[in-house]
Amino acid sequence: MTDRHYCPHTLDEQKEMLADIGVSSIEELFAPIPPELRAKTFNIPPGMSEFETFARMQSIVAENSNDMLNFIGGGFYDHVIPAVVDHLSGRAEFYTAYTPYQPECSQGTLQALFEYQTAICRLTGLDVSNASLYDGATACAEAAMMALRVTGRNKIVVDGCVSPFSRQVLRTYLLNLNVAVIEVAPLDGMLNRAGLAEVLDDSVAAVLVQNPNFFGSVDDFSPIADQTHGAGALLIASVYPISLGLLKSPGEMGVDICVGDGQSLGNPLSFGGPSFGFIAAKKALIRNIPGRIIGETIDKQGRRGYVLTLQAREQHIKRHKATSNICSNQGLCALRGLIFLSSVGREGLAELANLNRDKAEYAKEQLAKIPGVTVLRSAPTFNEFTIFLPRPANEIVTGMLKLGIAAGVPLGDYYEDSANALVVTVTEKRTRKEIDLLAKELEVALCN
Amino acid sequence: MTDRHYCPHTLDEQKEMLADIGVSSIEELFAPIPPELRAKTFNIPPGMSEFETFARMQSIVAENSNDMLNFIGGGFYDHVIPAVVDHLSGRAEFYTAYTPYQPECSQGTLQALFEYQTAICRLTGLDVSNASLYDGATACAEAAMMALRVTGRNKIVVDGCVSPFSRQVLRTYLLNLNVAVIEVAPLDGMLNRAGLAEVLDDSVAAVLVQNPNFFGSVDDFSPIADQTHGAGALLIASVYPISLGLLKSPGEMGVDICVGDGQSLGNPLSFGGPSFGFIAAKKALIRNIPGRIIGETIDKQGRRGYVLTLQAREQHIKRHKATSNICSNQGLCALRGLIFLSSVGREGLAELANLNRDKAEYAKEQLAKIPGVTVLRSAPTFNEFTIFLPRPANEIVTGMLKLGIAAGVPLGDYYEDSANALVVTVTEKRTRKEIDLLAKELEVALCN
Amino acid sequence: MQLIYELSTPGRRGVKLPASDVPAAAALPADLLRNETAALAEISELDLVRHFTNLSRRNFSVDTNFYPLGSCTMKYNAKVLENAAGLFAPIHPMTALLPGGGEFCQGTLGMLYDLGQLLADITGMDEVTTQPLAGAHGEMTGIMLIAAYHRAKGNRKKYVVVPDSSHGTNPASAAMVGYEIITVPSAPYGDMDIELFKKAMNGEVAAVMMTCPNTLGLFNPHIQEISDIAHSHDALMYYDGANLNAIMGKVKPGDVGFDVIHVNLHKTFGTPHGGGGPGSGPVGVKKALIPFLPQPRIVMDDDGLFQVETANPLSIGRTASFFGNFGVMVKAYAYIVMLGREGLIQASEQAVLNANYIKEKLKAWYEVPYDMTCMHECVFSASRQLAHGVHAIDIAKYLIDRGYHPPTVYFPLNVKEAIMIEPTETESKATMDAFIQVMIEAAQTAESNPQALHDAPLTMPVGRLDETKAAREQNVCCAG
Amino acid sequence: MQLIYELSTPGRRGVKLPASDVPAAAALPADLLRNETAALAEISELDLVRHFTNLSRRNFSVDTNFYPLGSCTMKYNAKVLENAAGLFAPIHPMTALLPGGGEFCQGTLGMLYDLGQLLADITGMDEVTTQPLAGAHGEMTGIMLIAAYHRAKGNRKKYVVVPDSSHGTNPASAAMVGYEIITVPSAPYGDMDIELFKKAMNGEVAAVMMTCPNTLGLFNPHIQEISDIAHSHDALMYYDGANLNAIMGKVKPGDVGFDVIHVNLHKTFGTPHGGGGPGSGPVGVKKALIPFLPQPRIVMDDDGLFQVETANPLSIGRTASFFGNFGVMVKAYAYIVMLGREGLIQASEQAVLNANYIKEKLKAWYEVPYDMTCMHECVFSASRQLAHGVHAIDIAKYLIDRGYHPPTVYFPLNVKEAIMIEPTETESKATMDAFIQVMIEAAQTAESNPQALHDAPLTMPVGRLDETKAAREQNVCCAG
Ligand SMILES: Cc1ncc(COP(=O)(O)O)c(C=O)c1O
Ligand SMILES: Cc1ncc(COP(=O)(O)O)c(C=O)c1O
Repeated sequence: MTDRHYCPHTLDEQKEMLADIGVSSIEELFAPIPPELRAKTFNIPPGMSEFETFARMQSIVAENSNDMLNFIGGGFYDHVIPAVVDHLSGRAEFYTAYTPYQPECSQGTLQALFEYQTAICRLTGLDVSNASLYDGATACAEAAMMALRVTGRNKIVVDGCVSPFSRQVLRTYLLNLNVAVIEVAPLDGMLNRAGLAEVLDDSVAAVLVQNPNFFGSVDDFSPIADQTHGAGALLIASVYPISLGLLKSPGEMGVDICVGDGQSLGNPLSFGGPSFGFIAAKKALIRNIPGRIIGETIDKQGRRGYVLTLQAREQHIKRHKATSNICSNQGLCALRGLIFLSSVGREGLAELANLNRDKAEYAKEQLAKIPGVTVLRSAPTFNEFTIFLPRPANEIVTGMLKLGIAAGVPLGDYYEDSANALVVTVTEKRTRKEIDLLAKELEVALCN
Repeated sequence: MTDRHYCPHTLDEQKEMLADIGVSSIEELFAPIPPELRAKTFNIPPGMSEFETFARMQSIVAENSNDMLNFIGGGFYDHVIPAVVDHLSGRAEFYTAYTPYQPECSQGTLQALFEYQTAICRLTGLDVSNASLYDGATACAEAAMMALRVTGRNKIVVDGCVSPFSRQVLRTYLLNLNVAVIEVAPLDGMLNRAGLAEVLDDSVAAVLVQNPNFFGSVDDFSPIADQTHGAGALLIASVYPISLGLLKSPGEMGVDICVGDGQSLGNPLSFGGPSFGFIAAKKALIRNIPGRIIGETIDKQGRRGYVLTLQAREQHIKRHKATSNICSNQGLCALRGLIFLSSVGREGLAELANLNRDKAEYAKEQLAKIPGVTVLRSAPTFNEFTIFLPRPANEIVTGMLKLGIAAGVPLGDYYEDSANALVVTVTEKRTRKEIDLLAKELEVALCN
Repeated sequence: MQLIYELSTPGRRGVKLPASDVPAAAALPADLLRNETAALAEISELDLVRHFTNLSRRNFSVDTNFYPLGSCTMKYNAKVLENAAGLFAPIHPMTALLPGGGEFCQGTLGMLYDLGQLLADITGMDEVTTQPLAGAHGEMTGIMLIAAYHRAKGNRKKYVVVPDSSHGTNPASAAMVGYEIITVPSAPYGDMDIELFKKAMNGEVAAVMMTCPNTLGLFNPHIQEISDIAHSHDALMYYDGANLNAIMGKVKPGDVGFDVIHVNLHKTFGTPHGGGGPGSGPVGVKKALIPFLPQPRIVMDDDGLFQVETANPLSIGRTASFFGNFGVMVKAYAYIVMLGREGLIQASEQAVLNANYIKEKLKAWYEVPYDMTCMHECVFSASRQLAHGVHAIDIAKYLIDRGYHPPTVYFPLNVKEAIMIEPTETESKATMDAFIQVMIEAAQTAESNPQALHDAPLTMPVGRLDETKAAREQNVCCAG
Repeated sequence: MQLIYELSTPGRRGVKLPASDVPAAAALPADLLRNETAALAEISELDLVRHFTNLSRRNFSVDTNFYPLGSCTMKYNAKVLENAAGLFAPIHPMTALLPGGGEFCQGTLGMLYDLGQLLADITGMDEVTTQPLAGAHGEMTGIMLIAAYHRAKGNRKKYVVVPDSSHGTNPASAAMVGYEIITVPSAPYGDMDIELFKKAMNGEVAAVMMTCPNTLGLFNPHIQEISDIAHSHDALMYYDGANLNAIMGKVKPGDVGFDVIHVNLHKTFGTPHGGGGPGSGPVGVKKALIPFLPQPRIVMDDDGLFQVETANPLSIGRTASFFGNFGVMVKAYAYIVMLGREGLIQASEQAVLNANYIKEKLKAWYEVPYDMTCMHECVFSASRQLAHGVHAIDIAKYLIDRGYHPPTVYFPLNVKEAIMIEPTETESKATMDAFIQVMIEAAQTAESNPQALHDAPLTMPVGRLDETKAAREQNVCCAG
């Protein structure tokens, strides 16, 4: 016991405490553990100082390619993050607090999350939001389970254009629940409306779509909402929140439950996490929403305040009858999302969305000029689009990685007969020069 | 006026405000400035977003060699900085406050600076400290001016082993004051005691020494204190605070005023600033100390609190009769110093000092093995020492820079007849491997 | 404080965006566009900063207050861990999933792999997946693995057994995987009644979920027997690792018969809780369950390179988008590396020391329903105070006025008026002594002036809030 | 709150140091060693973090409160600037001073050079040194340059002229350079009386130091005349740039006859003040003074490379250890680059708009000693309130209770009971309107209930403190 910077007691203090407890050693406190159960080995290496630890972490970082030029998305996007986001979410009172169980001394978190819920409602055009879920993919699954509960049905129809990762998570979640998951194969990178019509019947709890979808296509799901509602099912849409600066909102389309991943809202790529999932729904569904919800109320003096509300939905009250098992969510990431949205602001989000689309359209046209490359033009796109190469995309992508360019996500790994298709993502962070470089290097790669 | 993120008013608000003021345009508010005096040009480039700005700054950083292996000191030292220092000094309430003129709403800064003063007193073994000066060099000058005031004399004797930068600043400060600055030329990298005796008479206000000195030599100035006091002068010592984990304190030596640079205490190298200067003195000198001083007191209810005290010394009260012109100091850097010292702690500072010395001694012996290299061994050293090369140090240093090693500070630029001398600094951050690399590359360089 | 939307002014901005260097694209068809922009905040950068800075000041937190919230392990979160996590900000997770992309992510993949190895050693498991995003997510993943295991043997089974002291997530997670729950009451020794347990067991039980030490902070002396019985019915033993902070280096759940475990990195491994999350809930399993682990799974090939396995047909599939809450794992990994063997053992020892100290010092004032040596937390009952009309919640609110975050109250459910105190190992004796004194004053005030406790807190921006009104009005989104 | 030393326990540590990888050196001779270790804090990392975090919460600051402290330009400090400064943390200043070292510091040297160019353009000067470490340090440097200039002409002269409204640093800085001070009273139009000024001038005056707009926030209409008169006596004009925030892009001091200027980067250029500093006070000069600029001086050679000049014999020498408060300059540089031409002009315009708005809104309630269009700040007198026994300080303390940092009070010295309000350009109308309302309430309370103002503040951790006791007891270091 040489260091007392994390565990502060000196030997003297420890002795005093042991005496107060009435034992003579710490070991005695572990007496309840039968000796035969005690650990025989413990092979963790010896500790080190924070300085050596930080150096170790730096050396791990150095084993990655940290300046890859990203034209990849697939659910996580390389967006600007205003400096205020780190500074404010880095306030110790935010990040070293627990879930706000005691509202009087947690109004900071509670009010912020109420503001977050408001931002999500306004962004999605829906009535109610929770205080975050784990990520976009699990949010899809939670939404599906919500629809199963609400409708009492046991079938989920999924547009094949939904991110394969979300679809995989959905399948994993539903695997044990006697629920049928029916996928409608994409048509030209869009929802196959005829395919949907074929499977949509009164056993279907929900239809899950995504906008923009994994191919980058942007759609108006308003007619689908009508069709879905006609079958007594709910329409669930997974959305990319930055696109909502520009695109028709789920609320406007008649979507019942909207979900998505909040990474693009002020959360760094960070090798995939933490980000947050959001879920918003029509008011009538509020009691079926999973996770924490913050509600406004007053104290005895009439002062406004915020509390965790409708807790009877949750596991700590309802246990196995809860709307979800979720307990810890991704609160701090949601706070970052709120700060991001509040910083960029109302007009700013529209500007940002347009900037993304402008860059992507520019890239689309540059890539379209490359001999042998064609662009999937079945639908308008936002900041991702699909191109077809004259050769397998995997091969090209692997080659371009070596040049420091992540040129896109090959579709072949996720869709049959798509070996030559590549989804290219262009955010506002990509400069014209970088886009031109992508075009140039892709052309070169295709010539080899 | 398209952006309203720094200047928040919308055009509507602005109009309203102008109407309330009773003018029709902002231009009217500038009417007091005669038209003929108005700026004819203003050639600042157009602005950009914070993202573009940050990218610009990153590109400036990239134009430096950022991973130079540092064996240089010369007043600034490459020490560890516990992570808490950034986090805590980065609390907005600390760094976006002004000087604590209003004590009731500034107790955070005030108490912290009181704790800082205490740390400096305990470290230096002196009675009183102010709340920081600009840097170590200006602190030397301020201490000298303090001695001039206290003694009413007009001569300052300076050990030539004091940092040339401090001596230059001292000369600059005193240039206009009818004060003689007498330098005692070093003897074997130490204070020439005979030389001092020669010039020390009753016209001398103070003797300024440094420990460890610019050559790296460590001395016990206790006899010099007696000698100086015998002549009715004050002894001023400039010290390297990390060394005080180990070395005899100025207080123990009988020093009257102790100064130094606080960079090594939790402030990054940052191309030379900001750091802070500290000054501590015997109690009797308190009314002559320059700059802010924090004092403890109570409120009407007897609650303990802290205030700026003895303000009658300062420029805002005494104007040209003040003890100094200093107004803004380096408070946040001093706070970093306090956090550093409190984190490393009592035993930790001793350990850190020993670690520095161990590394430097190891390096000394490795370099001593290089054919043609000799070590200045006239005195013990702390974490810097002087070696003599068989060739001009400038040439060798220039060559080694190209290998990414800053091998030391050549003395030739600062002392005559010292072209081959090199001061090598080794802090706790230098690993044995790095030290071995220095030795290896120096040997190679000397073979060429 | 005003809501951020109440501070908004049309046309104002919090940040300037980068200028465009490309031509504007042709407009999208109108039916794809939203009718009007989303009414997000419109506020200057200063007002934004001031708003959130001042909001933050309305929280208690570990960095400002003692926070002995039982079951939550609110230990100090070392600042260097935050810095370390920041280093990884720019790395895109898809890179590792591109063909040939793994080569460019050897650092991150390797760290995840190493973290898995370290956690496997700490828990006594054979392999760990770092994908689950929190404790409850880990539970669900673990139960899915158990279901897959049983299914592979021809019968996924029907029931999951939990003690009545279990955390709500345990039955909820099992239910999410389609299991029915059998709840076994606690015995007078404070843990699941072994006789009732035996009766509850049958061949259709897929798993038994235990927290050990349990939510009363007690180590179950029958744990080996329980797992033997479970295994005799081919039920697997699930370990809720929320309380792992008590036993690092002391017992390995894997040695005691547990087959599956989740750990809460945000409890035991020093990562901050973020006011709700993000957490991270890696799941460790015994060899027999490895084939079912989620995808993508990180494996080391014969050349020592880390590869991403994505197409194992036995796997339960994906449980999350990518590799889990990576940034949280960076912190946990750095925490383990920094503390090392001795540091982790010391953490558990001191956590247990502190909990017992508080228990001893307060037991003259508060009922201890199960008075024995506890592990890292101790559970009181406010039953004596109830005689004066004072509830656990009143004591909690009094503590707020005195600058302490309250302990967990009303959990575990099998203790009436429960007050569950988990000091953690990072608190100093002085802090605990001051807290003990205030707890004693609370007990004294309960006798002398119960109304004072009912009135608390008085020093916060708001007093006790009307939760019924909140639930009734369902005002969960700022109007307008 | 306790002092950190009161939280200490012998043997405790806040951080673990790196392990040694070299042999221990032989001990130093005993006479070189200290007798006992310095009694620094001995406290755990958590207790340290909690201590300073809670200390910070006892401050008002720009990020938490409106902070209209006149003469201090407490504008919002953009967070991106903090991030930018952090990028330069590892660069050692000595590198640039090593033979051949400049090559490895082209980024930092170039940035300092560019910053100088930008500031020269803003101020209308020919060259700028970035070495001075704060405003007062800049003043002293500037006066030293003036002394050197006169000395080179054979007579360093004897006097420096300042108006009575000048900031205390002006006479103090001139005195540090050995000058005697001539103070010229203000005229009824709120600035230095031009007739008295003429009388004060003579051939022994080395410099006239002006703040313009002055500390009353007024632009001196006679400024050109004053500089003409000064120059006619071969006195140089010194511009105290503390109030530059009023006039960026509007007037260039260099165009109006000023020869030397310092600017406060921590006021005008958006760098935070740090609760006392660090600031940065670059000094701009006209061509005739360039030879005297401090060393090291950064120059651009014919190849566009930046070089460090260290051996110019005419130079006044060094005024600081290295290149000034570099980290502060990074922020100021980024600030200028970010705001750009239009942004800087807008900053000045809006700063002036805000000050006039507050002046107009409050002048019915508070005496305005010089009621004319002000620039970036406005000065009231509490003289009307004094009739009720209420002083400026009482109003200040009342504002604290209402959540506002008080304006500067009792400065400038030529206004009785001065209340000097500088809102800055970054505050929103809503914030100012709320502040105005509270100022009006203060004025009303001064009439209705003066005692309430004397009693303020009541909401802070401490009330008004006994300053006499502090000065008498001189308890400036924690005993023991
Ligand atoms: C005993 C126990 N199990 C499970 C959980 C759930 O963990 P999480 O919040 O990470 O989902 C908790 C969290 O409080 C807990 O205390
Ligand atoms: C008018 C004026 N001049 C000079 C100064 C001194 O500047 P600094 O504090 O940076 O030394 C100030 C600072 O308050 C000031 O307001």
